[in-house]
Amino acid sequence: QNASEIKIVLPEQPANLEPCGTIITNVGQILSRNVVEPLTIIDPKSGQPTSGLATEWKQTDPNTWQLKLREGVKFQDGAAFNAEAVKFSIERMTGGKLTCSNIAKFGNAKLTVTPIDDLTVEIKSDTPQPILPTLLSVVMIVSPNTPADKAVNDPVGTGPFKLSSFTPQTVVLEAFDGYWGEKPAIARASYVWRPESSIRAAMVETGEADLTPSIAIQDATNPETDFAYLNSETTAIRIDAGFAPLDDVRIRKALNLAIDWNGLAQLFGEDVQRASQMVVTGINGHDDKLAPWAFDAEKARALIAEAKAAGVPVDTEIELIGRNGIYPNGTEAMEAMMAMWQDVGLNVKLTMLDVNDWLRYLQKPFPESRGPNLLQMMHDNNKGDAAFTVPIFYTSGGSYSTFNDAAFDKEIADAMAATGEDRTAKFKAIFAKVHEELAVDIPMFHMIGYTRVGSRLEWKPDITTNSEIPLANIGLKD
Amino acid sequence: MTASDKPILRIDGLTVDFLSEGDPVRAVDNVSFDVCPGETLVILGESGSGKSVSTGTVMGLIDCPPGDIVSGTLVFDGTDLSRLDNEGRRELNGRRIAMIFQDPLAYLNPVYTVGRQIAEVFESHGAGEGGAMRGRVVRLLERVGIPEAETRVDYYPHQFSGGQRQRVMIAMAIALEPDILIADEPTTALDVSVQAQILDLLRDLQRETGMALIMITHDLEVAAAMADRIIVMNAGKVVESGRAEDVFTNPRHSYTRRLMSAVPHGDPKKRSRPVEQEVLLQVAHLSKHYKLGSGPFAPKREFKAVDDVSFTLRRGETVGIVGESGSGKSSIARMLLRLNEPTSGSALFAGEDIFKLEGRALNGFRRKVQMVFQDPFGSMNPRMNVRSIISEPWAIHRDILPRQRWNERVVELLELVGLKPEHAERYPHQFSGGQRQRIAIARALASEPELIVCDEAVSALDVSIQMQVIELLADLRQRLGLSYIFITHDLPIVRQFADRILVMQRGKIVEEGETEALFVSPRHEYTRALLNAVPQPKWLQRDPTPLAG
Amino acid sequence: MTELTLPSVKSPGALRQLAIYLTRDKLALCAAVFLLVLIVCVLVGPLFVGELAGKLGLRQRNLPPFALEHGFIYILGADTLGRPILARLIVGAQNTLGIAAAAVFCSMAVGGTLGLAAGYSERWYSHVILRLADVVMSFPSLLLALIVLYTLGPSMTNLVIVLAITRMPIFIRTARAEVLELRERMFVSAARSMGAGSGRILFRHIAPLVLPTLVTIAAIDFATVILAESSLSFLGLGIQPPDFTWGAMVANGRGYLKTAWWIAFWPGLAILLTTLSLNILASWARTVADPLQRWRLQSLRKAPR
Amino acid sequence: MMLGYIGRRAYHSVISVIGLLTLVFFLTRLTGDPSALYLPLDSSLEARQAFARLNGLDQPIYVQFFQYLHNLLSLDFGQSLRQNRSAIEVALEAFPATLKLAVVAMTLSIALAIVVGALAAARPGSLFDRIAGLVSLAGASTPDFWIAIVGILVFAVGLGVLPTSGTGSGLHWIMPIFVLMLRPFGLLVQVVRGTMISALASPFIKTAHAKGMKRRKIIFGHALRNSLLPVITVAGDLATGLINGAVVVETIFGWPGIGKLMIDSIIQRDFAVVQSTILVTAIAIFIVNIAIDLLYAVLDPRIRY
Ligand SMILES: Nc1ncnc2c1ncn2[C@@H]1O[C@H](COP(=O)(O)OP(=O)(O)OP(=O)(O)O)[C@@H](O)[C@H]1O
Ligand SMILES: Nc1ncnc2c1ncn2[C@@H]1O[C@H](COP(=O)(O)OP(=O)(O)OP(=O)(O)O)[C@@H](O)[C@H]1O
Ligand SMILES: [Mg+2]
Ligand SMILES: [Mg+2]
Repeated sequence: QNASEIKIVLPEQPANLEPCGTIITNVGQILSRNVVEPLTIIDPKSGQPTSGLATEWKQTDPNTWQLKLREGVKFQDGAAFNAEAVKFSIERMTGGKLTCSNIAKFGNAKLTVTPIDDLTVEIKSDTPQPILPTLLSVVMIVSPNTPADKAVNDPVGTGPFKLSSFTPQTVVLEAFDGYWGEKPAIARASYVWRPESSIRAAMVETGEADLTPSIAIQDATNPETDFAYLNSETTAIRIDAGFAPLDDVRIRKALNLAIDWNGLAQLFGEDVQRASQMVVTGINGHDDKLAPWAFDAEKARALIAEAKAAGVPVDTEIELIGRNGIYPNGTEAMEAMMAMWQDVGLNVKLTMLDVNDWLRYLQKPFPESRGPNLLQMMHDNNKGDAAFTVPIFYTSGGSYSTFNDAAFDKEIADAMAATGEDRTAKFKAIFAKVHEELAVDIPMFHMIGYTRVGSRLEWKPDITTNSEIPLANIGLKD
Repeated sequence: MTASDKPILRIDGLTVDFLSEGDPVRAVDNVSFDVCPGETLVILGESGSGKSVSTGTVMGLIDCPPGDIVSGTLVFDGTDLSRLDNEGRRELNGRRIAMIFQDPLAYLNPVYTVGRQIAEVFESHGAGEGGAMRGRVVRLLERVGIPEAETRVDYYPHQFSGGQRQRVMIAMAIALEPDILIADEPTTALDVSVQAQILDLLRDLQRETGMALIMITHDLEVAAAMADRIIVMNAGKVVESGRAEDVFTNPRHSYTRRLMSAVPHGDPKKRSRPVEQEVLLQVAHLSKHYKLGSGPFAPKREFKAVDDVSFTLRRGETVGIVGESGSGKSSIARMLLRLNEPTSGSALFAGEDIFKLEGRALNGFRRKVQMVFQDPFGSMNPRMNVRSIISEPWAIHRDILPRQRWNERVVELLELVGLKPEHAERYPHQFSGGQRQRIAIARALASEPELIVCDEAVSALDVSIQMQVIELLADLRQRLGLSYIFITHDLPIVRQFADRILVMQRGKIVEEGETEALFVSPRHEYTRALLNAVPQPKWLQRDPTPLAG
Repeated sequence: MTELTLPSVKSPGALRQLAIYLTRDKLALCAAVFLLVLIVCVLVGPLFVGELAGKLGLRQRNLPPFALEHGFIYILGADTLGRPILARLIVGAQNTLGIAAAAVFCSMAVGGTLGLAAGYSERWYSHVILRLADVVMSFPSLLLALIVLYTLGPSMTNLVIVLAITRMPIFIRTARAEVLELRERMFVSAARSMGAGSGRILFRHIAPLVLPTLVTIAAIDFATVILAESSLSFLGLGIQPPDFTWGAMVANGRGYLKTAWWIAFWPGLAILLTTLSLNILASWARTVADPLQRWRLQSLRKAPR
Repeated sequence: MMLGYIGRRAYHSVISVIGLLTLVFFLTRLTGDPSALYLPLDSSLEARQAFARLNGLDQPIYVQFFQYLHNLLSLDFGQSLRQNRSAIEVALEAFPATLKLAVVAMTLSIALAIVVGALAAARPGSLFDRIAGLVSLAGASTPDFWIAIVGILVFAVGLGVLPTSGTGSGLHWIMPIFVLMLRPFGLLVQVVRGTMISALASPFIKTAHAKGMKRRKIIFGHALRNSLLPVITVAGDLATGLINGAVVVETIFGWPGIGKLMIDSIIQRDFAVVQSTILVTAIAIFIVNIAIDLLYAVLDPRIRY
């Protein structure tokens, strides 16, 4: 094996290599910033957008942004990178002729792209977009020669690597000579996939592979090669506040108090962080000072007793809906939590569902037949702003929301329109209110991912690793 | 022929038990005999007296356990057979000692062509390989009188008639011209003329190669025709032995005397006058064509096994069917029982066409007609003991006998056919050939039918038991008006038992007539050949001229 | 076994006779004893350890086996939530054996019967049965499970139905193959000529000869079904936490084979021993049922020499 | 006659496959709307509706079905939602990997099982018999993923003699084949042993001994041939099981086969791919079954169709 060739084992086969689907983990990890590049790149530490293919940007009015594009960039097929190419890529994404996952980040915003000159574009939207530069980090720029009405498996972008082959066994990327930036240390990378974490770990251990993201905690046994990283995922239980007894805030608080959080944390490894809100540190709007609920079974019992005294039907069966395979040890966690809730006297019953069945409970419209229920879920916001979290969870119309409060909706709309410090403060206030007053969910943990990196490589995972593994950042030892 | 005096096989004090949870069954009790090269030793004896078991031990074919050779020495040409290892035994079997089994269908592998099974004898002893053997196999089949041997080598055992299978067995046994041939009732399924041909063949072989022959038979005429010496067995013991002529002319032991006097001689009193004129069965233009093909992809051709046969049977009457082996007798029987569909023709039973019966009517008919199969072993479920086998008709037709009487009746039937009550708990494989045949007869009688089709029903029985069974059948006919279709090769028996006789050859009825008339003045040439083919005692034979046929 | 294969079953000493045969085959005896113990565990075990099996012990997660400081019940170690594996094995036996036995029995009984019919008859339904078997064979069991889950909802009965249906073709086809040959045997003709109906011929004459093969397959299928069940519960059909089966325990432990092998090992061993015992008993029963082989289990008394 | 039979079977099979496809088409639609699965969790209801419209999922189901049938006529089996290409292409691309594995694993396990089973049957109760029984049963009732992972940990990580997974050299075949063989081997050994014991007690075996045939030839020529019917039937069933996907092996060892594809497509509700994979495997399975039925007639001349 050539020294500058590396092999990466992913947990899953990418179903396709459509650059418009890079927010899907296994597509993004291969394509993002390797084959195709976005206009902006989120800085993992600050959560702020930094220059990508766009070098500068300014907001000309609440609905309009102007971007300056990088000079001297060429697509891997020789086409020139310019304002027209940006227009093409964005229109391809928003055109609705192909299924594009990345567009979801934009909600229902309608974008109009106008080239000003060769390297300047203007992006207008129908609603104010205070964080458009952040959003643009999911816009992957593809060659204008890409079919506009068809999803592709042979993406052509501006990145340091170009796709060499894609078979059911492997994806191979090769360095692109005409890359605008620094020449990466790695010349060739092949990706294979094995779902079993222990096998992936073994492959790096035996030297068959050089890197594998997301191995299970029990396989991360070698401190030399195994790196933990906060992976931007937050686990939680959603409380369906529309049904008694869950419509009573005392019961919702009791649910939070009844869990032996330290004990539960053992399932996810010593590095997990107890969560008090649905976004991780570094995301605009995260409130460091918000203290998570602590374990206090006595208090939980007292709250339940109080609610019972007030006529709340606390004995009603509450369905805890879990999803198989949602995250490692997810089922065990549900079993444990169920046991703990039963311990304080709540009648919780666990049902584990397959993804599609579970989705019916996650997203509106919810099934008619549901009763009081708790839903296991996981939220991943690595896009730097609480705007990707708050509306869908807490507005009346939010697609995950079981909560209905017009006043609160207004508060959220305010925060969404705000910018700068004001925006941060408003989101913090919202998280605080959700946590202390409303208690409509049970945030569990900010999860930790483990990556095993072979001894040849110079690389450390960070919060973005779940969505991209830029090969250009990987160095080779000696 | 020159019989040397030094025995090639000597058996001394052989005792064989069959073990089970209870007391062991002694099948062979201190039996000793020997046979010299070129000599023919005939073993006569009661059915179940241990003939097959004692000869089986010579080949090492008794499973031990549950068989148990308690004592005895078997010396073949100087080697002690009981000391031989597998390889030594293998060397002898088939090449120097060969055996013709009593029950040819069960003893042929159903999934290989007969040609291949015969060729294996050669292959096993390095006498030749596969394809080259074909010619030799065909010649062997021709020698034992299989017609169209060239094509028939490629057929499977189930495509042969009973007698043909027996001849295949014989061909297999004589393939390597063994030093000693053990023939366990080799001619029971053969008509007299083929039988004569086979006996000649065996004699020729003896003359040419000095083969010693141990022959087990119930047919006293055959015994007389072949034997140099005779031993008589009864209940596991040798009760008499001596030169053939002496034993025949001057039997000493009471069993032997009984045997000799039981020879049927067309005693007409066993024959019935049909009490009624009512026609029970009317067969018209019955034909059966078998589709033949050696492999699944080979082209098919037709073979006319039964060709336009018509006859009638009146209530209380017995029709005997005799004829060439392979002439379609069993095929007729099977069609009459609706086991094979006829190619064409009709058969009216009590006015109704058998071939059109369905459902209930068919069941009713089957209750009234029973069959004793030519191959009794195969016709019994190996997982059922004799009690279940015999009581099965009552389980099927609930009105025949109330359940509480079943056990009693089973014992009764067993005794009627000369078996013991304790046999009821045994399974078919634990019996001798003749005993199985009697179980089959008992089963046929159990359902109290109106017509019994007996396909070689008494061929494996020794003469005394044969008489007992025939008398039983005759008695039933007399008392209950039973009718019989009696297929046999044993001419004295049909002469004694049948009212009318059909003679078959190549699928056709060539002659039909009242028994006595037919025996006295046969018209068809084939019938005459049959009647003349009765073998002569050996001690009267001047020179063995080929028999007419 | 039917009345015909073991004719003595009706007589009072029949059970004793079977017991005697059992003592003659030491391995079969061990197997029977093991299964008996298992059945006792299933019946009374949950009364004693039912509580413990569900009791969380997050601080003794993945406790290794043979450490006694937490009490005897932890002798086999603890699982990922620190629950004693021994207690869980005992409690899990009930669901495991219940589901597997029901599914295997149903598929054998129904599949066997359909196979007998398909092999014996040449009527249209024989073809229909066979083509249905082909269709079931080609139909992914996972898909079937999902469909049942979505249309009928999860339940034990549905789980058994899904498992039974997916395992059925092997019984149909095997039974049929045997019948194809057996029906050409003479004793079948003989029975027919006596007026025996198809039912009697099939169940009294042919079935006893087909059954041993089916039982052999069923005994091994037991393990297959236990493991298949665990993969179906992943879809949400069938046993759901906090209920569990051995198969689910094995599946839970698969991620820990390197670090905590005992989590998957003990339930795996339990499945193995159960299947092994069933097979040994099946082969013993085969010997008992076959008159030609039964002597192997009899004490043969030789005559004095 | 034989050709006629094949023709009839082919005709019936085509009808069955069409029935199967219809069944699959409608039943898969009962397992829920796929749109939610294809879009990010936080996408809007409108986005999901747009997705449904784009992929024709908003049409009434019978319209979709007629569209499907219509497309079938022009050999268009639909587009994979997940993979952006023709579904049949996806299925056909995955099939050879599975087929190769299945053929090698089945051939080896049949051959090995016949030898081991026959030798065990030759001396029932002997040491060899007992050991062969235990080993084969242990293999058949151990969870395959357990064996696979432990095998990797031992041979690849511990000893370093085999690659962990993947395809390529001959060494890559060893572990997958071994894991795949366990169950077929175990089951077949038991079936061979059982039927051989009965066959060896047949009278024609005595004839073979009387002919002086070699023991080996008697066992493998005469007894085996007479007990092959159930053996090839069970082998056929196991083979179809493998054709339907050696899921565990494909997943763990990274063989891009049809089993994994099928499971993924089912879970992802990629209907066109589900239908296409089922079509491909069903054709293979029907062919296997026809071949086996023909083999019956070749093996046993008494069986005629
Ligand atoms: N496997 C067995 N188990 C128990 N008893 C058996 C077994 N085989 C044979 N016998 C008994 O041994 C005795 C001798 O049988 P054998 O077959 O030698 O008789 P035979 O003289 O050949 O009779 P036949 O003329 O009827 O063929 C018979 O009483 C039979 O019932
Ligand atoms: N299944 C079959 N397939 C082909 N040919 C057959 C089949 N059964 C019988 N035959 C042939 O049909 C002819 C008649 O057979 P059948 O059994 O009726 O003769 P048989 O008169 O009973 O002879 P035997 O006295 O030898 O028993 C024989 O030549 C035989 O080879
Ligand atoms: Mg005999
Ligand atoms: Mg005949």
